[in-house]
Amino acid sequence: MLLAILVLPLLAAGALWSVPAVIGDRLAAAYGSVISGLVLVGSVLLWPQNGGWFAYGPQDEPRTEIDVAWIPSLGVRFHLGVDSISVPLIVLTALLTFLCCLYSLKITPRIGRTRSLIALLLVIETGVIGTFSALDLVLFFVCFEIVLIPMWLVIDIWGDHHDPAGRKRAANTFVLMTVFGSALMLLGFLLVQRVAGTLDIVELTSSPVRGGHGIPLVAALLIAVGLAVKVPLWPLHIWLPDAHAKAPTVGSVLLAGVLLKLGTYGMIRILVPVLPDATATIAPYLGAFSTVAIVAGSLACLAQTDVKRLIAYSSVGHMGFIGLGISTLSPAGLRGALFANIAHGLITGLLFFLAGAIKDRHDTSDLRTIGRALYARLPRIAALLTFACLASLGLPGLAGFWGEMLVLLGAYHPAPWLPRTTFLVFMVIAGLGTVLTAAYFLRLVRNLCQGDPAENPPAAFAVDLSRIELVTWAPLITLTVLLGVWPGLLLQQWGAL
Amino acid sequence: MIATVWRVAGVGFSLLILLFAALLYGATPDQYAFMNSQVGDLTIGFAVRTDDLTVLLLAVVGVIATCVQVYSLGYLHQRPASYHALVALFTAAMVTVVISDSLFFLLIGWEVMGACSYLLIGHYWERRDARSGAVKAFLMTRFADVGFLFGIFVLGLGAHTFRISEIDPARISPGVLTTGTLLLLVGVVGKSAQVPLQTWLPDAMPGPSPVSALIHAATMVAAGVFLIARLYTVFSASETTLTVLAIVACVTMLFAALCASAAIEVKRVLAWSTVSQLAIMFSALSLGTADGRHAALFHLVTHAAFKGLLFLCAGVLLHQVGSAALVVLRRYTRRGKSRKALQVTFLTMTVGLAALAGVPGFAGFFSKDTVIEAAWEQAHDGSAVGWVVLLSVCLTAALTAFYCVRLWLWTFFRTPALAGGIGAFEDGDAAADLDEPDSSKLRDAPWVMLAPLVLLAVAAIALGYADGVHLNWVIGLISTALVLLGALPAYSLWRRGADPRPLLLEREFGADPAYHGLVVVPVRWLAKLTVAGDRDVIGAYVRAVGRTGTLASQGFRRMQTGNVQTYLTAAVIGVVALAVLAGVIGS
Amino acid sequence: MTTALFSVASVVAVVASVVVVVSRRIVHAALWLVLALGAVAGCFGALQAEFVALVQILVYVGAIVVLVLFALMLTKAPTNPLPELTTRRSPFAAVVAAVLALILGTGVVLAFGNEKVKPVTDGSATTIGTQIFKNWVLPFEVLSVLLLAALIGAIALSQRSDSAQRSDSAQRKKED
Amino acid sequence: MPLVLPLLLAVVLFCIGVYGVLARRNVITMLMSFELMLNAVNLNLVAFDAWRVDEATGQTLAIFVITLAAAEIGLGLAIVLLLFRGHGHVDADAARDLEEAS
Amino acid sequence: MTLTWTDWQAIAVPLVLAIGAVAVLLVDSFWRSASAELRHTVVTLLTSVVILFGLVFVWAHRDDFKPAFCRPAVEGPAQCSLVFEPLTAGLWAVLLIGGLGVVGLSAYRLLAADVPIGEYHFLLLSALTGATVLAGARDLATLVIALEVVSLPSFAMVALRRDRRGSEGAMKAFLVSVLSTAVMLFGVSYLYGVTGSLYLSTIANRLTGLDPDLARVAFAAGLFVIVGFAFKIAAVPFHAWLPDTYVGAPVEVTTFLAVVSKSAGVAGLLVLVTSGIAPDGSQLQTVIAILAAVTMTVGNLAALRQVEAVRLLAWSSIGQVGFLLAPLAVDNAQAVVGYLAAYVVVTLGAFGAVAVVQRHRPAGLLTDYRGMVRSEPGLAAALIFFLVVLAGLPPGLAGLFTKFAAFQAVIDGHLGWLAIVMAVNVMIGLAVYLRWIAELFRLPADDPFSVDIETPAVTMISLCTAVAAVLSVLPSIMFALAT
Repeated sequence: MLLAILVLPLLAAGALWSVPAVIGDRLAAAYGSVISGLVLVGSVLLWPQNGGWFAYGPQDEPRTEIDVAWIPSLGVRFHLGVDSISVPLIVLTALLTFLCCLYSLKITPRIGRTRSLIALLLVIETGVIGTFSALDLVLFFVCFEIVLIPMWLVIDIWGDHHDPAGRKRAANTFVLMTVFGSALMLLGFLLVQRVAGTLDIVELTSSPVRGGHGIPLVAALLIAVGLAVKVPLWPLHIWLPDAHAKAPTVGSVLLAGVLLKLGTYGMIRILVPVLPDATATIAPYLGAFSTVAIVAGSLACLAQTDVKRLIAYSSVGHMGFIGLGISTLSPAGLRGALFANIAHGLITGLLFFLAGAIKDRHDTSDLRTIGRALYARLPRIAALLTFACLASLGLPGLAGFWGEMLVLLGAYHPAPWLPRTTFLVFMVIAGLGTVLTAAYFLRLVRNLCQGDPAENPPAAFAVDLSRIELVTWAPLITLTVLLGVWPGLLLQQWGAL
Repeated sequence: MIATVWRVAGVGFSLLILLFAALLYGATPDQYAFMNSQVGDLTIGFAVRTDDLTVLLLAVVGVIATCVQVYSLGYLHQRPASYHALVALFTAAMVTVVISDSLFFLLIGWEVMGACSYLLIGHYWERRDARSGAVKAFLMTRFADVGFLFGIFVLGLGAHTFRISEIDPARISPGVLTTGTLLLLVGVVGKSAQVPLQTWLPDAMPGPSPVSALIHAATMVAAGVFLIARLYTVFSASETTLTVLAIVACVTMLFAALCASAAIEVKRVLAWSTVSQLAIMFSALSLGTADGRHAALFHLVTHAAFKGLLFLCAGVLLHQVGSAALVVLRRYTRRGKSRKALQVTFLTMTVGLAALAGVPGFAGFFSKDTVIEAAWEQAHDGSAVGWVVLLSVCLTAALTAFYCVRLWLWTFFRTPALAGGIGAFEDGDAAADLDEPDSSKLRDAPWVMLAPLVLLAVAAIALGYADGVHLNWVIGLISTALVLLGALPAYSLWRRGADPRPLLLEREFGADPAYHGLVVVPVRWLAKLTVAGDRDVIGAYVRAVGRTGTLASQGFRRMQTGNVQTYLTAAVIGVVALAVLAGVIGS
Repeated sequence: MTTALFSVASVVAVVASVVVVVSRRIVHAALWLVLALGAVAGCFGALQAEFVALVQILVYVGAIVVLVLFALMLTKAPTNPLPELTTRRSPFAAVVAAVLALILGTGVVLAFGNEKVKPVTDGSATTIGTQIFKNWVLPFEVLSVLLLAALIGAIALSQRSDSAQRSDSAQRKKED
Repeated sequence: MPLVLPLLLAVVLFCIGVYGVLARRNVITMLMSFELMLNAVNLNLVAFDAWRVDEATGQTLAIFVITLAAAEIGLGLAIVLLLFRGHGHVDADAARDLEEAS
Repeated sequence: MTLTWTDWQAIAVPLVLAIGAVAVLLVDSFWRSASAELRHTVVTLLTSVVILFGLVFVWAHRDDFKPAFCRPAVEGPAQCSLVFEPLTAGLWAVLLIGGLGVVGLSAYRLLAADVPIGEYHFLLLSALTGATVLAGARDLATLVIALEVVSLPSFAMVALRRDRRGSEGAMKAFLVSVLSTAVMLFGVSYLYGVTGSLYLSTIANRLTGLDPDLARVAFAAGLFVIVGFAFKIAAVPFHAWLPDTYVGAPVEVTTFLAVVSKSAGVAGLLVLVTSGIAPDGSQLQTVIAILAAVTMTVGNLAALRQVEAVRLLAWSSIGQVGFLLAPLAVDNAQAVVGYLAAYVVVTLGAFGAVAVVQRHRPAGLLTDYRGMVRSEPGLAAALIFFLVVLAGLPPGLAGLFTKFAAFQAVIDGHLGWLAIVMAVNVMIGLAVYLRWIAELFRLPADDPFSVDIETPAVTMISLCTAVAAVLSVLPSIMFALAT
């Protein structure tokens, strides 16, 4: 099943490219929807039958689907498998891709060429699912990189049509920074291999590389920096606002909803279990940078004038929470990070959909140009935006809360070998960060949705929520509420983390 | 259509709450946990419970919510669907807080209330003051809730459970207990708008009046009192927390009462009075005795009735007159016009103000006396807290009487000293009073609005006797004297047409500008700094790398002169350099 | 005796080579090259490598220098002195060469300063022929490929291509 | 005879050759300088051979080098003639058609 | 010494190549009656057959170990001039595949019209002969002469169009090459002086345990020899001739230089290093590492702003050489050969695509490729694939894994700083290729490139794509070449 959902989109993308361009954009989107829908079904079938199966230790094996030698001379294996950490993320990926394809049925970037866009989305899906299911460090690296070129194309071709130079720069910065980071990560992997003699994650997890200094520390640092670029952690986040702001709607959704998770997933999957001692050494610094990210991201949001950039910066803050959760190395913190991963994917995906919808209607994402009083002009979209903002600022009862809460709980009670006082300081600062988060989202709502309708004439052709938008966004809204009121849905999966 | 559905649903939901309260009345206390999940060695999940406190609060919430929903049918014509839905959600959130037995479940209700209050205060989002008031309300309570969340962590981890019924103060180390309760107290202070987080509540007044009634009478602000009552065993186990609570409460009640005395808008007066009255409840709770808790809850219930009533009355004024500012209302007082036109409103508001002021016979009188009595007993036992509470409650009682009478007189009665009356609220515009407003269309509100008023007015009287009258006559006399002490100056000032408002009070002790200068401005600066830093520091590095690459590229291109002998020279130099370099690196 | 002979030859060789690289007349340089190569052949002789010396004279002086002279004529090199026969970088080049010489010379003196050579006669054609055909067959064979390839390459380059001829004639016509 | 004598001569010849290659503009004179360098190599080989007193390996290689030089100069002159045909001169310094456009 | 059967077997491939070269020349010269097309076809076929024979031979004997031209040594193992072993087989396979690819690219209608066909193929086969001998050579004399056999015909080929640009390019390459030969020979002479032998194995034996003064000379000698090779493979700072020559030569010859000539140089250097001329931890390894670092950085940086396709490929091939040198510095033959294999295949493909475009748009600017994804999707897809392999990013897994192997080798060789430099260069390299890829996707201002592509080009490019794709899916093939 796993292999099927990996290969299916890839083959489908190939097929889509090989057919001549005569097939219409609608048909291509429908085709993409069907394929990604199948993948979604498949990924849901991966969902564990009974909870609490997870291999962070030697006691349980992850559900391995495939394990064959790939390049024996380099010690690389083609080893795929899933466990409760990866399955929710895979489902999230499949869901968001499906929704993006569905969205493309009606709403596509102005540049056109939807056929290629759909194909690229499918390739991205393969890469991301591959990363989430890779159990070999090199395979992880490979899948990690698969995503880059398609995403680069998506930003470079379908990006903001007002600013060709800007979107090119954004795409290049994105891809180059990530590649540099992942090259460093690869170095870290190789150091791990030199010490441990294997690249297999399962083996490495059951017999981790001990020692918090010397080569393990260097390896951990390299891996952490590589993943931090992807996360992205302050101060390596500089690629993110541009990339998100310039990307087309579906690109932003996937970028924020899925791609950012690769970094945090890598930390949880590789850094923490494989290099436990070295990770403990760097954890306070990771936590510090994450905390700075939370505050800096929120502060930057407060001064943004572009709605997509604002949401992008908000991702910096949210990913900071996830980083902080990981750095606590505690059960609560790690679970919080995992939960926040999913929640952020749903909520920020929704936010970018909404921002895209607003941008499409006004042909700009600049707050001042869009004007205010969206409540009057686009009441439904504005209401959904408010909802998404509330969810994103971590309102209890919605999905965003539990991740942040568990992260803070983890910071209150970090792993015993970490300096507790430091993490208490992080917790307090992060807590204040949540207030700042609320502040900028309220500012967004205030500047965008509220205001005197008389002074803000409605844009021409501005139609409120269309049917396709409702259909694509409904699952995200539903899941946001569902996970908000029933966090156990996910938390129960991570039995013995 | 949708609006109608939500209207019906709103009213129905409130009635449902009442029904539940009725059903649960007298039932044995019970708890039920659900949807739990294990996180490490902690259990995170939900739980509900029923006990007397739940039933009491459910009843209060149910009644007030029903009144508000019904009242809103007549009051609100703008965007009713979202309004009714949000009020229902608001109520539901309060119900969640009330029935919850899990700290996290409670937190959900607690913060959803914050969000709903934000949305409802910003209901008239066209208005600037509504927008900023809403944001302010949310952010201040959010800030406090961070403390609340940390308090949950401290207490929960200290007690190894997040179930309220399982938290046993005896098993928590004192330090943790104090820290936890103090942090929880931060949340309570924020939610109930106590000093120093008081400024959001008066600014929340641009919201629709029924919402104000809901917030002030039954939901949001009362949640703080409820929470301490719910966790009373825990709070009373920590001496420090109680002392802090007492200090906060005493400062707040005086502070707010003073502010109320200088406010020139009906709703703002009422808002400050709420703060003050809540502080009285907190002061009762801070005594740490069962009597104190009882007194606080009693006051909570009566306060719910008369404060809900007062806000709904203010709503009528707003609805029928168009404004609740004293200067506007003044114009309708000629020949008792407003009294006659708004007869029911006048009467019920009189009842409400009397109850608030603690006029003997009205509910507020009894409940306040219970508080004083509890404080007295405590003070009698030699507790300093008791004395402080006693004194400040007494002082507050007098102040309350003062601003109630002031409000009543200035709203409904024409001052004998006419010119001074004008000058009291509107400087120098003598013609304003002569400009007779068109009061011919002024008539009382429709029955859907009046019925809740009457109901609540009855309650504002009757609830005083619901607890069984066991009045300490001494205290009763003293408090009556205090009421008089407060009422007489107000009357005398009114007679003279003077309304002295010290600048300090009118500016509400300058808390708002101070917060603005201390928090908002620096944060804005920091935000600008961050963006500039991103652009000019971090971004500059990235750009510099790119630029360096380009420059280097151009440089290498420049070196490619096409002259083969340059190449050869470079190569030979390279040989020499390599020899030297390898020697250096190798050794 | 051999030392003296060698010294004389080497002095001649150095002087002649210096003239080769500084002379302003290209043809003179070529002729000085003959002298330098001859002197080196003398050095070989002094080192008892007679076969190498002979081959040196035959191949270099007899063939290569003649080739060079032909090339000079074909490229219409003037026989009068030219002011710009060296580049402007020549002082720099001299410094580079001097530094290189210094480094290498020091290294050589340090390494082989105390060694003596006692030349014995093993440089006869027989010895070398035996060597080549006994031990160095492969390089010898490859060398033959090299010579052939160089030859064919030189011929191929010297031929005029059809299109070049055509364009040349066209150009000439235009000039007329 | 001290070994350094031929070795130093070789060094000097080699460096004179290097100077010639770097400083002379005419390609043919550059080729002449190359010949000087190769002669330096041969001197080294023969000297080391004499010092080592082995089976004339060095001299054999010297013969090879001479042949190699012949092959090189042959092809080189062909290229020079071609250059002359195209450019009208044999100035290494001035053949700069292929420089990178800036 | 007499030639044994083993000797013949070991040199069978070079021998056949040499004979084939002569045969090709004869056929072309003495069959003047046939039309040019026919002669071209026959010559191409003949050349291909010869090379294919070599490939088959290598495949059949891939696991053999055949020392040839040996003589017993005074100490240590026998001294041999040429050894056929798995490493040799791997290198030969790479070289022959490269040669075959160039032949395919030069097939009828692609080669510039004024290049003499017979001589061209003769020179090509001669150079291949030299390259194969070079990869198997185990003594310095053979090594140096074989290297010349690779170089001189290549320069002749550069000038074979006999025009202004070609001659200038050839002149530059030639001058640099001659200087490098002189330098290398100077080094060889010292190596001989210090160790008294020309056989690599003996030299490696005697190099250990020299006294410091001699060791210094030996270091200089080794440095000179390595520098000689560095000239040939255009490692910075000995690279400057390369862009000019690449641009001056016909595209097919440029391909030959980039594929065969360069691989031969790398093979020679690899032979030197694996034979122990630069023992572990010696300063010579540091020299190679420095060369690698400088080469990849300068190559990639300079490629960053190029506007011509060939020049970009030229600079990027310098960058790739840096990556090749990195595992070479730590004596990891497997990584080098694997890298070389992937490099050869995709370079062939990329130059093939460039040849097609250049034929119709002689300027060869990157902007000429604008909009090709739309107008020539097949060619564009192939080109993108090649570039991505060169950049080392998925889907070009062949490039990714060879880079990975290089990283692994460097890390295992404890050269952390070099690994970091390589990581930086992966980024710069990607920036280089992305510029080109972006052009392919950009919507054209005027008419986009669209032609009927010549059949041999289609065949060649499809073959390269197929091979690169196979190598991407099963990268172990590449790494099996040298084990």
